[in-house]
Amino acid sequence: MWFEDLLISLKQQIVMIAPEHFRPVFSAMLSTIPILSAFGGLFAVITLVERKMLGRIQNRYGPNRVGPGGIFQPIADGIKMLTKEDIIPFSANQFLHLIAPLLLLVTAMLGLAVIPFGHKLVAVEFEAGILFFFAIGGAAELAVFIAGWASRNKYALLGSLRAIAQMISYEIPLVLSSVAVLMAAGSLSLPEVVEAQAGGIQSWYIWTPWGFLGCILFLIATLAEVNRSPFDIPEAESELIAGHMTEYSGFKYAIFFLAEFVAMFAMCALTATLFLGGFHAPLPILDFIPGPFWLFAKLILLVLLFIWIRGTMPRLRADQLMEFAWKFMLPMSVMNLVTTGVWISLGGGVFAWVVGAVMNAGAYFGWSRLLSQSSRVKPRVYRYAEETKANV
Amino acid sequence: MNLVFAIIALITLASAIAAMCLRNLVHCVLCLTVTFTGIAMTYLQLSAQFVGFSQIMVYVGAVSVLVIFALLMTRGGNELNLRDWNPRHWLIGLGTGLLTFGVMATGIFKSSLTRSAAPDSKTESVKTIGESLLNEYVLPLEALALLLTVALIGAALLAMPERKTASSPHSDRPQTKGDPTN
Amino acid sequence: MNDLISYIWLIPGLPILAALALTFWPVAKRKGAAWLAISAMALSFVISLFAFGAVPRSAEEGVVTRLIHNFTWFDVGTSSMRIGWILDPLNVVMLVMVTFVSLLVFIYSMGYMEKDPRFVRFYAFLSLFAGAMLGLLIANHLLVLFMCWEVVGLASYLLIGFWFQKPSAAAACKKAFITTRIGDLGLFIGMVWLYGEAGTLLFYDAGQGCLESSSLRLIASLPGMAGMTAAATIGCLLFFGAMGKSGQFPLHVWLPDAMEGPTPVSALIHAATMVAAGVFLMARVHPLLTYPDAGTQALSFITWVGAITALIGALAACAQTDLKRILAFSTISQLGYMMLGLGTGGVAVAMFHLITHAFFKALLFLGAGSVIHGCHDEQDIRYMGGLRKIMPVTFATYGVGMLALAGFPLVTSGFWSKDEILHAAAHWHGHPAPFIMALVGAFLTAFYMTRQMCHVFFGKNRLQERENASEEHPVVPHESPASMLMPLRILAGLAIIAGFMGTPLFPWFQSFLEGGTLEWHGTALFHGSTLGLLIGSSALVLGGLIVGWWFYSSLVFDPLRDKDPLDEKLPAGWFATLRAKFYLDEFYESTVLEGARLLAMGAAWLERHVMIPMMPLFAFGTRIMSWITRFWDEWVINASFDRSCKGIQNQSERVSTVHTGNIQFYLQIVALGFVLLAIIWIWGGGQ
Amino acid sequence: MDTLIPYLLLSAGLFCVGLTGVMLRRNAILILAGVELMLNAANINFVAFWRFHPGADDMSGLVMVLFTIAIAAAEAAVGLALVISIFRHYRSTDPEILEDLKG
Repeated sequence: MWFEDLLISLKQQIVMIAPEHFRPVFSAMLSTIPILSAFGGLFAVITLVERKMLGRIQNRYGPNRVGPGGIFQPIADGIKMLTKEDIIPFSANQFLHLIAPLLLLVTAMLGLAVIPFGHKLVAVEFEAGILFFFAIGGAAELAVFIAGWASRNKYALLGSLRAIAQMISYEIPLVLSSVAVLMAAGSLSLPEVVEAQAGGIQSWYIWTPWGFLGCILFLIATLAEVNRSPFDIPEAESELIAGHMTEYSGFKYAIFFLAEFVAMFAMCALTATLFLGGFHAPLPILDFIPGPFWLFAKLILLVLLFIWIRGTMPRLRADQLMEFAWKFMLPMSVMNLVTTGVWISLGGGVFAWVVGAVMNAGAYFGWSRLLSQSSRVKPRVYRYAEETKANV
Repeated sequence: MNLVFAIIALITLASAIAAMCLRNLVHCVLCLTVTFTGIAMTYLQLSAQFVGFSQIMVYVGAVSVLVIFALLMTRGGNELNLRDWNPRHWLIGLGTGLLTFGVMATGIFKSSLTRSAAPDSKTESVKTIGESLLNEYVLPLEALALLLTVALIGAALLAMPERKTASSPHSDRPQTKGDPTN
Repeated sequence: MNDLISYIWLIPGLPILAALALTFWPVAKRKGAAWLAISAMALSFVISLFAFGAVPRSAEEGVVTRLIHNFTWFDVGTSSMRIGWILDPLNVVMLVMVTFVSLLVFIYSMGYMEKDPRFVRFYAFLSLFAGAMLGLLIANHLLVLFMCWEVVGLASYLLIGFWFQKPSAAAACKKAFITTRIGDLGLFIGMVWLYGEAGTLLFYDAGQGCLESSSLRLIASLPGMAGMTAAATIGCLLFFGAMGKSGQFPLHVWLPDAMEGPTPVSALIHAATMVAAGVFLMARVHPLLTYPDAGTQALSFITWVGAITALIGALAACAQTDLKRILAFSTISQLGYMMLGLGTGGVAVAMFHLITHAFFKALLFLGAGSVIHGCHDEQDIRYMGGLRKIMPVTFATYGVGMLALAGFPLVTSGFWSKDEILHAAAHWHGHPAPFIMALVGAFLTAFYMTRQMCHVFFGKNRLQERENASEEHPVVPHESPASMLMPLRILAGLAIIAGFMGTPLFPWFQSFLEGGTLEWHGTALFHGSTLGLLIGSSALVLGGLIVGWWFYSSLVFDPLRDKDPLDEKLPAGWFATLRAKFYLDEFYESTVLEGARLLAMGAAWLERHVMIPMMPLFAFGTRIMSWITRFWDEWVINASFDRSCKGIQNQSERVSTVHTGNIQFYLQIVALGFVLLAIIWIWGGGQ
Repeated sequence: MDTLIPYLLLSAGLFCVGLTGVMLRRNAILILAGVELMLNAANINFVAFWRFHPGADDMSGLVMVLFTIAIAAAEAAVGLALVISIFRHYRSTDPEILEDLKG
């Protein structure tokens, strides 16, 4: 608490410096700039960590030339990106080509606005904060489309369409699995969701049967939503060069990269908020350590998990990916909602836990068995929007 | 009328007009998206956050993407075929639109309903919305759920490739248009 | 312990869950399916026992304490639909009885249905039935009761038609379903009426329920039909449902045919539990029938129907040759006794007989099943005989059941419960006829049961004399497996001791059901006519037994060769009438069905002989008319008409150019129309 | 000075733009887009009247908007599916081409 209070009073003091007319703007800037700079810094660190970790997983060193152990690699990368030539394809729409990466970055960063970093430490406190998060996330699809379409490149367009299809498909289980948490917390406001999980590690939602399943579904959907491996088909190098980013270079490419990472951070922060107790310490004794520390710790742990997954899992095929979303994720998340309802109506407790666990486990095993029975391995069927072009 | 609203309204209207006028269909849809966003901003202006975010989520996140997909699946993105551009037709259409607007505006200005000032602070509460959805409006809600299910299935069925009737894969589609002499 | 009431739904819930699980059960896992159903039933039984312990006894005469748990099912606008569970002495004894008999029948079926290919489905249906029946018992809401009632009917339909490959079974299940549905129509109308008058269907709701005095006073004060009060009319309508379900006189025809189902089904559904549902329903709504201002017509109606049913069932049972049909008619007869007891004596009398009857009738049916199983699916009693030595356990237990049904004095439960009914009927103020009919029925009961015993267990075995029996593979009867005999033994014990719950000396059962202090009535036997009635009915029963033995003893009578002694003694045609169940099926065939057929034929005749000859006349008339009109047309109208037609055509051609088929154009028109209307509205003084 | 008029004017303007688009465009998809615009214009009215209504706890205006949004989404889905299947059949999305039933 003390840390958050300190920050808030500090901010109030600083705002007083500004002339009265500019205070609202100044206050907003004071809220946003620390968040943006923190995540910018985190981006730099995580790119390095990712490359290092992937290197370890693949039995090589990773970057180790710039600075001791390669720790200045992000700076070198930044300089390289900035000084590269910015190429715009001849027939591309210049304005849209420029606006796409910016739009993507903006949507990714706007999501951070509603994440509570500590007690009362949230940039904008909406009553329907999580709805804002998902609404803004939906706009990212549009940015991806603009990027793909403005590039005037078949691969870019195909890649962006794939990405949109994937993002829309996985948005449904993403939202549904978070609805379970909202039902339990009884609010759409993220600070209240976090408050509902106060009191140490045992009151985190991940320990409930629906929270557990919901968290797993949410993480999988998050992977797909931010196009991380194993769901990185839209930019699969071997198939589509780099998807919607094919025609981008230099600083715009860097912005894409940054947007992708920020989106990932925002999603991880949301996961931590929804399922892992947000900024709460795992043990009440540890409350003296400030909330932002815990949130970032959880966030970084989740990001490391993502990197680990990227290092180990093979990429899915496009049709497998869609089938997984519609045939497995969606029914499971709906089932999870039912379980949550049962849990709430039973009022929690051991009995509710057992019932919920049995329902979810039964649904999981039953459904996956049914799916594995019905889908024997068969050759892939190619299907195009215009099947009979040759006919016309 | 405050400045923010004026800007929002201008952008919304301008992009709506652009959406209905531009030749490149993809540009049309992008402008449409801006319009939808503008409308959502208007909702926020009217302190209806929940509805505003729902608007963004549904229209910007889903409907416009849907429209884009439909455009691309129907060879959209091409320039509009203007082989029979008919200025008279356009003039009549525009005239009708303007007339309608004029009549509506007159009605708005003449009505006494619009004079009342807003209550100072009106906040929307998600809880109240939810409660009224499940109490007063539970029947419409259920009907809507049914409608959405039917729409989902119907849309999937409609957009499915037409079923092959004959065994030969090339004889399944009726020829493009009836005979040209008609 | 009082919060048990909120978990009471588990009693029907467990079997229904089991039924649900068995629906998806792999067909090959037969043992597991049976054990699942049995364990669910056993759990229900245990909970029922707890519930039995939890029901509070009231010390005050005529006041019954009830545990009630009402809750909101769903909201419709501002009003809400509330349903609830109830636990009172009336249904708790039924709960224990139903769960217990069901449990035994479930166990028994493991042996009986062993070789059936649809074993799992059988248990699913049985569990569904048991769950619905238990739901019916605990319902505190007439609509819930009605829903369970219908599910019970459905389960009965499915189980009668379980061997649907037999045409007779398929016909029987349809018949049962349709016949009971006729009764249910009355029940439904009564229910709607009750809801309309009382505004609620909850039985007990802290003074607001439809069986509590405030609504009863209202209903009893309203006029009904045929000069009765609304309460009596509703009671009669509800009784129609009970008539269908409990096989009362005009609607009893489905019950003998229902014996096409597997024997455990007959034991569970068509003897012990489901057919008792009608009696239970009437017992449940008994306050409605006995409310002081309500009039006694409904009760008299019930009494008369019960007496007639008791007599007719007993008479028909005397002449049947099918082992199970005899039992079916005896069930009808005993249900008639219950209704008679309900109408004359009240809830406790009827319920006492219901409980004892459930035990010994289940015993008899399970014993019959054992006999049929042992005789390789032979059901005709003329081909049995001599089974006393071959199936000793079955014989002993069946004998106990038979004596209980006949009402063998002092030691059997049937004696005590039937005596209660006779006692109540004797003191009825309406008319002496029901009492006399009941006495005759009691005599006949002893008689036909003796007849059946003599046929089945005495003499020598005649199974080899069947027409299709072959010399190489002699059909040898055998005793049944242990899983079938165990329930028989238990039920035989109960058929004896259940009667001692409610002897006049120590009427525990009556006081449990109706409240009041429990005392040892040492001298109760010598009050008024009690002792005389006891002796009289004992004499009747013994007489029936002796006459039966005299007629049918294997020393004097061989069923396959001799004519039935009753046939010889009675005037010609009487026996045939009895055997044909008073030709009631034929009667329905010739009235209801024939009526419909006649109607159709009449219509056809009218068509053929009236309408067709008239046709030329019509045609002629029409032709003349047409001549006249043609003249009128051609010379008067056409001249002017043609011209105007031409004009319209020309105009419409012009108009049709507007009808372009272009939606956008239409929309334009709509928009312009809107503008026009708005202009009229704005400048036309509208505000 | 804050009254309903600017909101209603915005709504009327959007409605008329949508209407004109529906009347004039030759592409079924854009016609659908125009219809969506008209629906949205109506929604603005709902929200504006809700905001200017003195009752504190009455959310029916917003509930209506939510219903409209959901129905409009369903309408868009079905409409676009129809357009796609029409396109498969006629190789065009021009509504004037659909005149097979014209006598």
